[in-house]
Amino acid sequence: MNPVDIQSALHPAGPQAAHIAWLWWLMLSVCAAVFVIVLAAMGVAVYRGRHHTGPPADEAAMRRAVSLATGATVVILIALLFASVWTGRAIAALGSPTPLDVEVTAAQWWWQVEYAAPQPSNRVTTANEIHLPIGRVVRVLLKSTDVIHSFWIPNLHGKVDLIPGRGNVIWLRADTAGTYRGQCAEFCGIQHAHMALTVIVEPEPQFEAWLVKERRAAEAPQTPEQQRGRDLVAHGSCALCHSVQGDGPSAHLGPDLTHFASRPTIAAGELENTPENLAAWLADPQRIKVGSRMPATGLRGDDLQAVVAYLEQLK
Amino acid sequence: MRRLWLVSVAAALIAVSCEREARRYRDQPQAAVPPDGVRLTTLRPGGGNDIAVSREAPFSDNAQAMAEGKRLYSAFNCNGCHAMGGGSIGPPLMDDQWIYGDAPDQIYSTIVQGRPDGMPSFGGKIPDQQVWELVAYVRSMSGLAPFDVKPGRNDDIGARPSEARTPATGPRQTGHR
Amino acid sequence: MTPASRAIDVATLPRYGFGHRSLTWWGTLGLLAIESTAFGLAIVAYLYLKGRADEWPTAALAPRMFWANLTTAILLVSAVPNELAKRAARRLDLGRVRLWLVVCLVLEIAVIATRAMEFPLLNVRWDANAYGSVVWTLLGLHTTHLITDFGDSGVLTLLMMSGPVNENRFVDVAENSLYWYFVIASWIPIYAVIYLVPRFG
Amino acid sequence: MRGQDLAADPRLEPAALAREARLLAETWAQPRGIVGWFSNTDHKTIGLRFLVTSFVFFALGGVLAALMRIQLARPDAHFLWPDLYDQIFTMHGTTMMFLFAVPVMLALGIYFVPLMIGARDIAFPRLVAFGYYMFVFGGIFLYVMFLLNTGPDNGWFSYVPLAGPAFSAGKRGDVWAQLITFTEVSALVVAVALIVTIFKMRAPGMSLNRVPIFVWGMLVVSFMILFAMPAVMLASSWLIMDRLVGTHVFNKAQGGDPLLWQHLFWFFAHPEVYIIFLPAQAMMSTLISTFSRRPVFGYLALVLSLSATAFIGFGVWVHHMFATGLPQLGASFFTAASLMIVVPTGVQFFCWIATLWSGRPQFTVPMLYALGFFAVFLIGGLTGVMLAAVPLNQQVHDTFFVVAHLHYVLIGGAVFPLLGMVFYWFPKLTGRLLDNGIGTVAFWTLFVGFNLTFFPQHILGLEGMPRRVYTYPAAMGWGGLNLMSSIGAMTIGVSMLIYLYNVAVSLRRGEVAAANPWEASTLEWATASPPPPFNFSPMPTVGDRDPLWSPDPQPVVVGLATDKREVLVTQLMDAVPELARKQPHPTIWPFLAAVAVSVMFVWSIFSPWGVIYGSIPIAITFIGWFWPTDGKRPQAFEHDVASGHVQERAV
Repeated sequence: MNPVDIQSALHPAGPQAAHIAWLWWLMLSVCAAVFVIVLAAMGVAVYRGRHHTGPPADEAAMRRAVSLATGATVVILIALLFASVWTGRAIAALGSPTPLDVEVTAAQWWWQVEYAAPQPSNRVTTANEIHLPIGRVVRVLLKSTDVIHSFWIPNLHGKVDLIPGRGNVIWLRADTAGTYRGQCAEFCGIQHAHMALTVIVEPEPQFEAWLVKERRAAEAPQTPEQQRGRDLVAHGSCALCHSVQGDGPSAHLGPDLTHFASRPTIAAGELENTPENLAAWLADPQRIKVGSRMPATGLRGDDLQAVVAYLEQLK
Repeated sequence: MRRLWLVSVAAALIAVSCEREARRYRDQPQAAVPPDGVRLTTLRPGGGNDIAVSREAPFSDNAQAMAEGKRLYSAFNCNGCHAMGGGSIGPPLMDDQWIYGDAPDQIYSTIVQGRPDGMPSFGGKIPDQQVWELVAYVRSMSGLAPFDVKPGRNDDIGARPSEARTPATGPRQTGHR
Repeated sequence: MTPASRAIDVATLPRYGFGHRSLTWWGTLGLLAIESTAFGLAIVAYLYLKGRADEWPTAALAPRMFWANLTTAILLVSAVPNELAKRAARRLDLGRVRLWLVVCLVLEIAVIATRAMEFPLLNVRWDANAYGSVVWTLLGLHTTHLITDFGDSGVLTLLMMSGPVNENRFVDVAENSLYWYFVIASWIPIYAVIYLVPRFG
Repeated sequence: MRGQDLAADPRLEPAALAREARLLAETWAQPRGIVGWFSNTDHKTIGLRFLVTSFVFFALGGVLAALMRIQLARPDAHFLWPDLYDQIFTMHGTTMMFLFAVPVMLALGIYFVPLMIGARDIAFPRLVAFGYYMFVFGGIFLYVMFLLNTGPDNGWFSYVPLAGPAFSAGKRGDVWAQLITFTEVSALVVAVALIVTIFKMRAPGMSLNRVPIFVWGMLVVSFMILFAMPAVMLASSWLIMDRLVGTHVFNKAQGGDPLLWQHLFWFFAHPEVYIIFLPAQAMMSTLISTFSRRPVFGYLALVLSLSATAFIGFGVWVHHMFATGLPQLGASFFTAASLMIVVPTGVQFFCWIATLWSGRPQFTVPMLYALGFFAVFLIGGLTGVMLAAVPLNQQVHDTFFVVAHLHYVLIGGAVFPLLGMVFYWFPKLTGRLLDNGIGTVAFWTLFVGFNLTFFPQHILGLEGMPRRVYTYPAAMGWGGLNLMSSIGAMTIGVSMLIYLYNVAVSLRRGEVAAANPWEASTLEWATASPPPPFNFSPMPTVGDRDPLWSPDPQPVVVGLATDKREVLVTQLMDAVPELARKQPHPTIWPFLAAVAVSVMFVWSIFSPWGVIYGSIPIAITFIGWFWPTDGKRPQAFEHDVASGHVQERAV
């Protein structure tokens, strides 16, 4: 898909975005028509005024014309109102007794995504990526731990705010497989520009497979270097904020790292997830994403390499 | 003469408020203590400031860092022992009693090296910048920070008036009680 | 516009006037419109927060009413000398104006005193929770009006004693009384919100 | 309106009139010197200062915008770092809304309303001067703090909790909140002065149905200010209290609510848009009528439209909050209300077209701006219709689509007519005409640059670019349109420089203007350009809506004192003379009072005690302000009352 279109309201990948796009094209055509007509009227009026000779215009006739135009305006507005309300209903109509429940929690400046499950052990927690099965209705619970953010995946639906102290809900359905991009749409502080969310829409089987993989504990380190990395993560400064299911640390201030390596991006969409980028990020996060909550770890040389090696095998 | 006076006032104003408002995300004081040095210190009787001696605190007048320190104070569960500063298992931090000194570097060492009877050593755990942010915040709890820099109330169940509204305490004795 | 051929002579018009004839009267109305809006919005905010709260008053006893009732009583009584001062002013009766202004001042001092006693009886601190904050705001807003009008009347009284005096001073007295009426009137809904809503609302 | 004959009244002899003018010039003269400069209370002087000052802030806001456009011209740019970018976009919005758009409209009101209604002065000149100084001090305060790296950085809307104590360290949030208080105090006092002036000081015969449309616009807007601005003052005071003394109004954990802020803010901020836009609409009616050489078509309809817009404007604030997850039904109501606003606006468009149709349109520079308004504002209005629809709003809300929309509305809807009106009134303000050629060039550069800047932003918004981002990844493919937009922004800058050059040149070498260079119809053109300190001598009276176009001569007013500053007070409805009032003389107290209030405001963001101690100098200055200098000793006065001659008459 053309990069421009992975975050576009005009390239719907789900029913709601499609309804809204339809409303957009309707309104655009109506408004364009109105624009042309009014400007034409103005042009004609000026021309007529400048070149007209003979008796002055008939005020009564003009009064009739103005009332007529006003009437037309009202009619058009009522039509558009109905179109808008109808679209609203169509969007709200999407629902399901057995939706897939996803809980999205926004924090400055990243997204935590949790997939609900009957037994707690099966809950899946990831960050800055959201996987959606094609054609399945999803109910997304929206929460915020600090300030107001806004959850927006243009290709799927409009935006809904995540407001501290108030839970919001948004219903989604993705119909076209592909990778899309969501982004925080409410100004939320210094790194508002770098708070993106990768949306992966895939067929049900792939999605289920992904869930199963995500439920597993973290991959055990293989090489001695990865071993060392594991120890550094488990006993170094990482452990104060991050968690790695299994034998790793379990703090929840920052993103869960259990399956870090399988994620497309680092730092909420700012960097592609490659070993080089990861090394750069760990070495000096504040150079890459100034103001982010990730502090300078002080990791250098071999330590840095070891941590990168460990994290990059957490498939 | 009068112009000179004006200029100096302006300069002072600029200095003060610029420092208060600066967003120092990239200050990275070099790690104060080697990791192994840390583990030793917990075994030693308290008081030793010999490792991180006489370094000025990077954030003592910086509102942003102090607020960040406040966030970390509860994020790292300092209030588990020190409560909201009132103290429970650990000593209170709001009062003007400082067992191991109230100088920034002394508090820094206390956090990094740990102290006998329960204060763990966070050296190598908490990155240096965050330690200094904690230092700045801890000092603000007992009024050891400029009134216009101290953090305001949290967006949570505020257990007590915010640091900004606790008056500066009088001359405080440092060292052993 | 062609050169003027006729004239309207205004030399014989009066040089001052009360009520809707006076510019400052209209100015005062504008001020009252602004302040009524502020009071109204503060009350709406109070009810909005109340609507969202599970417990109201939140974590506090309803305010005790003794001093508030006294305040209300004195405010209502003060309407009498206020009205008399206004009428005396319209008659340009300097003696009476002085008398009733002084009476008003005394009552205003009394109200400010009882108001001071009210705050502790709110049973909540402004920094306890949103309920405390909004209640203190409402009472504080009205108290500000008490104090400003007290200063206003005080200066006016002084002027009537020392001079310089002319007709417009009496217009000022009349408009000051209008403002005090607003202080009284605005107190009724605020009293109801602060003291009655937590009990019966 | 009856009056006695010229013959019967020697005061209308040319010689007598000349003498009267001479005496009035002495009586109404303003004090000189530095102290005199700060004591000046002439509504024309204050209005002019207001105008110039707000244009200075317009320039500053423009520079900030240019900086942002440089940063956004390329993806992943590092021209500004985010902390500074946030301060800049906040400063830009705050400056344009609070230090330019509203003050500039009020400035023109202060200067021209008394002239257009044939009054000698504004109702409360000292109050207006006070309002001006509050506005200046507020602006200076904001920019000094910005230079001290304490510029607000939470957006011009300062949403909590981001702007609250927990997430906005330091004093930046307080600076924003207190600037609001400064500017609102200023706007409120000016609004009161304008309302009273329009109600009670109109020339004899100017009944409400003869009031010029622009004056109607200022009246409606002043009322909107009265009822809209208290909301934001309350909200910003609560924000400061939350930050400084630990109240919990917006703290969700203690029963407060972040959305309460949004309700209070938008209850003010949506009407704010109309406070800026309605005077511009009134300007349109004035320009189109003047340059179509006929009375504006549908006077009553236009006045009713202005008022209707004002009323509905208070019922649509929630359409800024559609994304906060409101119940469907409530949202639909606000959609309907927002669409309803289109009707009165449409009516005005149709009346203007009718005026052009039946008039003799002339392509003067002001007329160009008026016609430009048609094209540009129409787009803004139509995208406004789109934004009123909840589903579409949820897609484009807080994207560059909205940035485009609001600039089409505010620049197209307000700045275009404003620049036209300044061009139109320049001779009255300065006594010299602006240059037509340069003016035409300036207009077309602005027209092209403006559309080049903001049209692409519609597309950017639909392609998913959010607002208030300091940069964007190259991979998103937004670079091209952003670059185009930045180039356009520079073009706008150039057009502004050309306009400024025109002003600079014309001030010195411009064609000297007669009293009524455009042959316009309203009273401000009945007096000299620039007007004398007493505005009119003799005072005019009015027989219909376009007095200067009316064939039959109107009587004039005689009998106002020439030895003191007397103005005529007339009845509210049909402007029958009621009494003559002595206006207060110039004084420095309003300036001192503004200083005292400013000290208190600034002090109180650092310590609540600032409110207490800061009030003392305020009280002193206000007593000094209102302490009368005219009158007798009480005994003497009582003696007069006893002996029955109390009413001092004009000599």
